[in-house]
Amino acid sequence: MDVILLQILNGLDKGSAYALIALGLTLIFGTLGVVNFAHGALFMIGAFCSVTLQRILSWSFETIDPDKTDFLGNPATVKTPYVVEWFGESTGLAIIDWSVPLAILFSIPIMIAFGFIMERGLIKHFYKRPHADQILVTFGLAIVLQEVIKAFYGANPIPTPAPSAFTGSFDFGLLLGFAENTIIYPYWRMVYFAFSLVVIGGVFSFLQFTTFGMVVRAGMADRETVGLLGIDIDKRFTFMFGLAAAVAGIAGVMYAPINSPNYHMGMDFLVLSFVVVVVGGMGSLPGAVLAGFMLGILESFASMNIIKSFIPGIDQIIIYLVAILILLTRPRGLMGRKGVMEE
Amino acid sequence: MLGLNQRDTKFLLIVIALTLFTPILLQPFPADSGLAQFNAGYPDLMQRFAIFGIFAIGFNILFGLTGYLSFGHAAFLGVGSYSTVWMFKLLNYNVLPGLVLAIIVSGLFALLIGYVSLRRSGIYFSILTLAFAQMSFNLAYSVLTPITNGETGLQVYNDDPQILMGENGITTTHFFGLKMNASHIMDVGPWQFTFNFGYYFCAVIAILAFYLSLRIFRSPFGMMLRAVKSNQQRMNYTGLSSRPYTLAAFVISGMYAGLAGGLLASMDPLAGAERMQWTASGEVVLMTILGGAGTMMGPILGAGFIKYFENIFSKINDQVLHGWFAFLPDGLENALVWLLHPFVGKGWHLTLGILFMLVVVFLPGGLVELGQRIRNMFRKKPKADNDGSHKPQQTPHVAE
Amino acid sequence: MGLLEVKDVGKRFGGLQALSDVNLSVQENTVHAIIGPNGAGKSTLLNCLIGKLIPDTGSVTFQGQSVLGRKPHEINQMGISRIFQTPEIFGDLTVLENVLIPCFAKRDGSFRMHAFETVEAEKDLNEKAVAMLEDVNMQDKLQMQASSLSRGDKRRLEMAMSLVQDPKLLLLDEPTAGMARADTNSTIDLLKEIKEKRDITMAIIEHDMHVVFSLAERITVLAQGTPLVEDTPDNIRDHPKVREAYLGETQQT
Amino acid sequence: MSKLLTTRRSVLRTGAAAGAGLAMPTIFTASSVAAFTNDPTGSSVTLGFNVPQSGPYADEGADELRAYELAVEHLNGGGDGGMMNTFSSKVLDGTGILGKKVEYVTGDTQTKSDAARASARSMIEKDGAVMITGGSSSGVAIAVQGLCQEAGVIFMAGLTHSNDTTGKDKKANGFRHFFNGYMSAAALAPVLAARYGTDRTAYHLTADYTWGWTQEESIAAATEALGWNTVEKVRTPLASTDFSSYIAPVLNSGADVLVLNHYGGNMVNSLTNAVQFGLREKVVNGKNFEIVVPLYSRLMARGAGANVKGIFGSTNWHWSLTDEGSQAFVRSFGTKYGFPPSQAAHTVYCQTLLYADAVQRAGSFNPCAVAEALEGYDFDGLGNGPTHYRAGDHQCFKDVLVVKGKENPENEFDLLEIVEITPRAQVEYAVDHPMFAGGDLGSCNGGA
Repeated sequence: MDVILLQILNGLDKGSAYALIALGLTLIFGTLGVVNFAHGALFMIGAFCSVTLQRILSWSFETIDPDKTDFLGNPATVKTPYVVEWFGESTGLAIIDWSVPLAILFSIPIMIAFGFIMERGLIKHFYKRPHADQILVTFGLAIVLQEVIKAFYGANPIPTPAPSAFTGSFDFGLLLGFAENTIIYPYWRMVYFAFSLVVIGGVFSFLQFTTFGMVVRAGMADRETVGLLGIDIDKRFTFMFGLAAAVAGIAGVMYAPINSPNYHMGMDFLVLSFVVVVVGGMGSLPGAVLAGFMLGILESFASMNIIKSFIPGIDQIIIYLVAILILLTRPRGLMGRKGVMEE
Repeated sequence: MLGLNQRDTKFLLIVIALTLFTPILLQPFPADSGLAQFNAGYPDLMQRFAIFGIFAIGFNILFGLTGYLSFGHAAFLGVGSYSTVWMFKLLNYNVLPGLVLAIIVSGLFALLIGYVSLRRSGIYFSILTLAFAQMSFNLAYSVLTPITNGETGLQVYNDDPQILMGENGITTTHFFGLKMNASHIMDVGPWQFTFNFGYYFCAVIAILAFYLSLRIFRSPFGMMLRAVKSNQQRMNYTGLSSRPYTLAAFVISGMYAGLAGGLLASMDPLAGAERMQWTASGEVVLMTILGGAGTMMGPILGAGFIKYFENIFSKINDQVLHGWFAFLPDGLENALVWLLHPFVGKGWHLTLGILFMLVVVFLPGGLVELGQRIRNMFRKKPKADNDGSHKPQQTPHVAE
Repeated sequence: MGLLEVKDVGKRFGGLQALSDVNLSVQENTVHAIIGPNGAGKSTLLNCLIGKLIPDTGSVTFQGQSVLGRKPHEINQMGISRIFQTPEIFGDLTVLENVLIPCFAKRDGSFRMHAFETVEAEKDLNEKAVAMLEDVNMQDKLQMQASSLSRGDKRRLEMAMSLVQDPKLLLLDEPTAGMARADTNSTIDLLKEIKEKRDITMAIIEHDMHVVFSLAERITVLAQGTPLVEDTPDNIRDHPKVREAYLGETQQT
Repeated sequence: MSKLLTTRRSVLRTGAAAGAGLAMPTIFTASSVAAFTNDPTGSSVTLGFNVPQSGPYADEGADELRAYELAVEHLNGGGDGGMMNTFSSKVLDGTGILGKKVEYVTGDTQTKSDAARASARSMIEKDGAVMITGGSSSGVAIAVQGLCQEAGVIFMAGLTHSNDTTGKDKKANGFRHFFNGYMSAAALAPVLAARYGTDRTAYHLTADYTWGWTQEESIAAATEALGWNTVEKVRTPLASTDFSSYIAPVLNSGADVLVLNHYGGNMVNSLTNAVQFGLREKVVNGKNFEIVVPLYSRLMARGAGANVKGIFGSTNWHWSLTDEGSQAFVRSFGTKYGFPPSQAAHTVYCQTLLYADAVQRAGSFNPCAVAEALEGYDFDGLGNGPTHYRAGDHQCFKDVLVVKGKENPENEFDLLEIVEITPRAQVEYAVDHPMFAGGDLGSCNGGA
């Protein structure tokens, strides 16, 4: 029982990352009809916003300390971050410590601007083109983006720790009457889960309760009719692209402490997030979220020793296996609409 | 000739000529010149051109004709390679049994995956094929290691049975005694050309594969496949069942992939699991779209383009750049090297990504379109039809 | 006994009784129209005829064989050919190929792996297709890509695709929907011409009265999912029930 | 073993088809021309540096390339000579190898065996490379080693830690300077026993591929021999990025040590996750919970940041070593590039020097002569103390470093501190040790 609860917790956390990426992917697909293979790259860029802000905040001036030597035996240079110089030791270090949450604010304008430029500069020329062309161009873009990141930040993962207030883990087991240490869960992951719920809720209520959102939802259902109403749907769709980029971006920002970002993390997530979107049903936002959480939880269950001892290697294939089973029993995924992307 | 009309015959002859003279055509620069870096006429790369050409031709039979975008074709490539290496391990280094088995096994595998995946269309089909291929890859890398040798890749060991191997049997891959790595090198002035048996073996098979695909494109079967892509509903109401047609196309293209995989293993007897990864499946998709999906020549061009970048551009390092620009003043030399540095060597992916975008933005028909545009520039009067590298829907049929 | 027999067909979607007690018999060599106002169940009935929907009750037989639950290609192979509301053709293919495909389907059945013959080598079929296209006056457009045809030509091409299979029954689903009056008239002429040249049975589902009265020999009026009356055009025109239920309505639109 | 004939640029110039150059195409048979593959006949010799330039190990590949360039510079008489001055063999004189200037070509392995072999083949077939070296993973090393055996060139392995490279996949043309899983375990286990006691229960998380398995087998055997228990061995998919579902059950299992048989990105993520779960603050069985990372790479450890602090592992070499050779190398590398070299850089630098030295001593580039010169060779001054290249399996034997993540790093490169230099005798094993059994070195292949 405790094991199952533990893996549900793990699954929710994995699932929230899948759900956030799939949400943005579905927004772009649903509104613009574009298959965006660069979406994983947007997630990666978000994570690197964390890295970048951390670097900016740690911007330092160098003084030479004659007492210390560097690896070559020369007098060492000591770096002092400007924020420490300006705000004093404790405040300054606290600012650096909190760079990941701060990066959310930092990344939103960057990601929205990035989304705008991407949509206006490239994607809009591909609305009428076959999906295969969209795949090729966005895949090319994804390669370019990750190579640029690699050129600036190298190929190795870069540590971006969460604020020290969130280190350690919480013992759910004690709370529920189990023995100590049976169900422990890191604070930051709880934050990530809560954060993803807030973002998902935010996107849904935005689409549900604002006129802007209603128009976009109408446009997702039938673009031409909305166009006939004299509403400039294109502008709103551009904004939706920015929004989707921002969702992917902040998902990446908050994910950075969980796994140190590297330049190919986007590609690692790309295939999975497509599977999630399709299992959820193309163009269905609730489907994407549901599928994200479901696959996350199933993946966690599959990694349990007891299950692996029955079916060796099940954790290697569980996501794909589930995807196949779902697509064979439900032709359009969990909540897909008819006629979307079936040609 | 050979059941082809005059124009197609001419086209086939051109392709045969190009293929046979590849060792010369790909070696345009004298061996000692700075540009020799761009020569591609060495056996490994020429073999890869032919093999990935076959892979892409086969993929095009499915994607180009029916429009079904498979994202898992690399699985068949991998299965073909594994089958062939197993034949090496069990029998001997003769490639024939391996290739035959590769085609059979990949065909059966394709039948299985196709039967299930073709129950869905569009992106649902793509994801089904992707899921099957990723499952194959993940398992091959881990729990199937006894069959696939996992991370290291399946290879032949000295203690393998090799029951047909005689006392002094040949220890490299061969075709009835003709070794794949046997080469003849010819010097013509400062140029040097390498004629490699392995390449010609692949080339002959590639020509056969191309010829078969040409026949399929022109056959009633090919027409039906195009009908699937054009309007599947209409096709069904015309009294045709589209599923067997798409399944047949899927199996044929799976067999092409298996053949390509078998040839890869025949040229270099090691089968790595990464051959089945989704990036490998994506690569053949990119090759086909980049070259021009649905055209005869496009996929081959696309395959050559990507393999050329992978193998030639990745080897240009700063030392080479400095070598090229050594004649310039130092400042300028360094500036140029600095400027080019991000795009070559370890930056070859970047260049490839940029070129993907440029091609798809400016040449919607792929590289084939570039060829057509260039030809049209030279030919003032554009003919209504062209000599082969054309989209099938433009093909006129002799009516009388 | 008619070519197509619809017996006691009923179909319910959730709370809506879309069809009930539909009985219908399409006689050989007649043009039989099924008319009715929007929501009368015409589309549902059509979908039952082509196997797309399986009715809750009743049977649909063609030449004594049930069509229910059959796949579209099986229905076509039985000899029922369908004309769509908007012309359904193979847009990427040439006009000639569009007509050749049904020829192959007629000769070879629903699937045949003829991968190593050429299309050109099939002299008989080519001749048959060209002759058919001459019949619909499209002999000079053989090599055009079908998607580049005018709407009227697309309709004629579609007719050619159906007729070249010599179907026993031609099922027309609002063949003039959304057409300009001139196009409608030429479609009527085309159908009349076909009727004159061949012994063919047609079932037309239509709500344009002009089309129906120009072509039909028998008319079934459908209202609220059930046949109101079946008779000759002249009788239908004067039928009080029909006037009440249907014609009055169309004159307003 | 029959010989493989490959295309040889060098042959071209002396080749049979000279003259008018339009000889009838004939297919060469094995013994027709040169004595061995790519015999350098001009004034220069080409080496092939085949390293990952894309993919997860690209940074290690880049560091390897830097070391190669440095080695070539030193061999050709440039720079300060680096470890050439401290190397016990003095036959290298800064005039290249056998008087031929050293040139090199580079390629991208992409950390895929296929791509690595394609790249190596192009170096052999197109560029006439007489030796191939490099790599940052065992799969690639084994694949390329097999290719070099068939093609008849020497392979000087880069970073490869799997027992198989000089075990069941060993080849007569391949040589490994780097240490391996068995040696890591043999060095690490006593240190762990000394620090954490002999009454420990270990939980293994293992990357699910060949390297991971050999590593897990080695560590489990070595620690069990000292009294530890192994409670569970769990395989994790290579593609995993989030290890939470594997780490969460660890505390429940009764284990008090977690062994992470992961490398590269897997290691960074699993270690980060484990620390996040607060495992290191826990007390199990009355003992502090501990984490062990058997194979450390300083470059990769940077990715885990502060999480490595206090965590034990082993490494082939570290820049803070104070022997003469290491210092000379760090000085020369650091002066040129501005940061200290990684263990990958060190090992490939050594391999290049060792190859050059062997050729010089053998007086020939012939792979068989070179192999003979390397087999059973004893040398010193390359940073790991007295070292022996064993003839039986072409594995180097030298001291192994046990390290732990430094608590208070002085600079960004100062991540690991050396806990113990395990003497060579303690990590040696017999050629036919069961963990290395099943292979066949074969005989050297000179190609033509």
